[in-house]
Amino acid sequence: MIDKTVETVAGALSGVADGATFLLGGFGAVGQATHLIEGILETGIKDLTVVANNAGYGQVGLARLLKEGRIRKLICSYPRIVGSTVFEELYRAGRIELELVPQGTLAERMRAAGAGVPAFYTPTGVGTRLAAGKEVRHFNGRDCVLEEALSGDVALIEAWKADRWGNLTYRAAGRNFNPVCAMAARMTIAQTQHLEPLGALDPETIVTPGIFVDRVVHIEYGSPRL
Amino acid sequence: MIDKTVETVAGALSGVADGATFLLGGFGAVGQATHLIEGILETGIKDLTVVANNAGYGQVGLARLLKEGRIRKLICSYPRIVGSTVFEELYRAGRIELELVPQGTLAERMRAAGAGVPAFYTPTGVGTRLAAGKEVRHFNGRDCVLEEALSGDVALIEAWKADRWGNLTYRAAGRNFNPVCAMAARMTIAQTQHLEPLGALDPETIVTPGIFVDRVVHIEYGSPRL
Amino acid sequence: MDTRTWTPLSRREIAARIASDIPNGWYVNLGIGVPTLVADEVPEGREVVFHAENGLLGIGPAPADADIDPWLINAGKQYVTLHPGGSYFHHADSFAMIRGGHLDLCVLGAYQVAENGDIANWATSENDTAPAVGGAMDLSVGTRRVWVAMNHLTREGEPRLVRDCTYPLTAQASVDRIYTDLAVIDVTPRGFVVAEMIAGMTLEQLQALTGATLHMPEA
Amino acid sequence: MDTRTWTPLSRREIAARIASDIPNGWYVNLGIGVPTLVADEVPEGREVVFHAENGLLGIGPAPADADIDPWLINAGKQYVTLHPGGSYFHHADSFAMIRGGHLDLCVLGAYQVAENGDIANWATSENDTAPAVGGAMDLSVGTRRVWVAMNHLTREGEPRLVRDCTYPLTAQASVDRIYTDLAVIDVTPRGFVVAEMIAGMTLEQLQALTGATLHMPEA
Repeated sequence: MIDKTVETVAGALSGVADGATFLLGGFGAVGQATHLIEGILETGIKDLTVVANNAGYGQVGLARLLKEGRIRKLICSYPRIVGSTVFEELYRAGRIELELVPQGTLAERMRAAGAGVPAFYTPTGVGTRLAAGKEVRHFNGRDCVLEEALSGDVALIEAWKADRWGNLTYRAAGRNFNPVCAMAARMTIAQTQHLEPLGALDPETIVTPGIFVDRVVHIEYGSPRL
Repeated sequence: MIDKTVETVAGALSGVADGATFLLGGFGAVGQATHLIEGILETGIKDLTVVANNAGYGQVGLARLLKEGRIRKLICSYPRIVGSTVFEELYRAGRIELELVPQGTLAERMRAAGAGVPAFYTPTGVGTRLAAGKEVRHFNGRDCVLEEALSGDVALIEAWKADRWGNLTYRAAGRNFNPVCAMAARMTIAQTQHLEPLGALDPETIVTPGIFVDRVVHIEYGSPRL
Repeated sequence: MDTRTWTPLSRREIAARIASDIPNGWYVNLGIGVPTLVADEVPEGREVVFHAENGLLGIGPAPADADIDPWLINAGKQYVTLHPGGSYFHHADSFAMIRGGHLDLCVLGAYQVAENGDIANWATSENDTAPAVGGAMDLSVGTRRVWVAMNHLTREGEPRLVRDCTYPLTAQASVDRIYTDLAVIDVTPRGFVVAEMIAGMTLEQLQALTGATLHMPEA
Repeated sequence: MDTRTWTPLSRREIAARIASDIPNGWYVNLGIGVPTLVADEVPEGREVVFHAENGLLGIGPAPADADIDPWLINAGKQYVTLHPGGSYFHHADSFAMIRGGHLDLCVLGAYQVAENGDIANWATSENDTAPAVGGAMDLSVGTRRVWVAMNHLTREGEPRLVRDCTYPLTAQASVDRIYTDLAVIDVTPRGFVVAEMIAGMTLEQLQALTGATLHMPEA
């Protein structure tokens, strides 16, 4: 029998290690696996690389990890935190590395990693400082830059419903980067608002099939705060 | 008001032209838009390039187009027809061009076209005759070939449910190439078993959002035959 | 004493001017600021489908406080509603729509637009501390048309329509049309072409407020 | 009179031998022919999730005639059922699973396997009329493990385990293990290593039926 559920956040995070690359779902406060992200604090691991669209929100989750100095490098499209200046302070002090990536390129690089595509060309960023040093090539009358796949050791994602096979659905804008991160990590861990019996999720409406998910922890995490 | 529905197959196909590239959804008999494909016969157009996983099935749809000599080139992963030898005869006689593409590369090339990615690298096919003449490049210790996006003038797809905005769902294995073709064509035409009022399709379960669909024709096409 | 013979458009008037040019049935992404206001100004009887980078199509009006769904936000992180016929999808699919040319239009704010269509709208210097780009670069290269909504001048009175952008570029040669508080200007192979000026404005006056040559439409 | 001291495994016995090596929880794609039979031989108590290229995970047993869903076929175009917990997805996502290394295993038939793991399983000559490849190349390079199920010899008595494939390649150096009617053979950096032979078979006899050197496991 396949049972990917684990009882606790600590159990869900067992085995994570210093220096790991984490892919975090979420867009602003919505769809961010805050309980799992805060669980990283308890593990004590450090020197982390974090891939996330934003640098967190408020004083929770990623913002706390930043504040506690656990993160060596952030790969991000919009490193702003509503209600916190912790990232700016670290960045100005030279205490964190930033790789700024256009939002669509960030999503596509993770999707490529998940799809076994090591690199692709995109018109996004051509002629801008974010493409500095990147290979440029002409396709159909248009310059494009070469972008490489972006994979992670661990993805931390938030689902709305899940089952013991790790099948997931999301809620509204909570979907965002979560299905993409799930594909791109060697280990994908989901916190889910609802845990359903196997077969309760309609096979037509499963967004992330369980093949992309390794561990599921049931947390009634409530509503996102904006 | 947006209303993408058209009353007839002829109306759905209006404007298609000689020399066009058609992307056909379907895998075997399931999910193939047979009524639309047969509608091409009535339009009289010829010199077509067709992208499809199979060369049709039985004596209908693509098999009929082949038989009537309308197709100049087939881009395909598995050009076999159960119950027909028409493709083999044309191919042996040198009367049709074949570009054989691995199934995953075929899907990914169309997805790339739909996603604005002009080209990507893949390990599939390296060292085989299907990669002959293609650029090979090393990523992470592995040789990969460069594959270009594959777009079409018209996609003909089959949906299970649709609404007037062109939102689509599919049924079971009828999904297959249909959502991918929908993304990759300049004009996407869907035949749908059921037409629903706007808002009747759950936004969480729409597989192809209407942005990828131009015309919808309601045809109670029944069940696929194997 | 203000000797100006014109009254600049308000933010809402710019938004309404833009909305009047959006035909029924277009798929449109709106940036933050004035562009966001465009959604409320769509003329009666037209259906325009609004897209957000974070995986929404068919965005409806802002909800009343009592009707807020905390999971339903747009890319500007504002609460929104979903129109019947709307749909949800993930970020890779959302940017496939953008980069793949499926959106008819994006309306963006900008710091500067150059006469060849270059746009600068994400960073104000090469040394920005903690720069943030979001989806601006993808939108600028990907959608079928790029319209810019901005004031004609900076707060300091400098022209935002320029020969060459001095701020870091978002994308090269991508803007099709500019809606300012003073004019509507097309970006063409000839450069900036004045499509429309507000009442009381002359070409000479507008030229004096613009950092590159303004052309009149060919007859 | 047949002087052979062994009885080759039947197709079903090969399938059962393979199934016995698949642990609980693996995601597995099965090719047509003998590999398809593996699904019916999974030992009691193990959950194995079967994948089909045409967008299914969690394939269950074949349906009774009365229970056929005409929309529910596998990649071999046979009617199937879906296990509770199964899901549907489109072809690009399906091959993302394959090429992205998310499947633990594929089991394929083959014409030839070389001692370096090269596999030939899609065309029997360089000049095949109307060649067809399907998903074989994607599966061979993409899944974490590739196991081949085939008879040890061709109908004409030629070895299928060879030094170099003479048929057109499906993929280079991708096979991990071969299950034949006579033996189980690992493909290792040393070449072919015999993991198991059927009762009554000696290494000398097996070597005589094999086109490349057979090694014994290191102690």
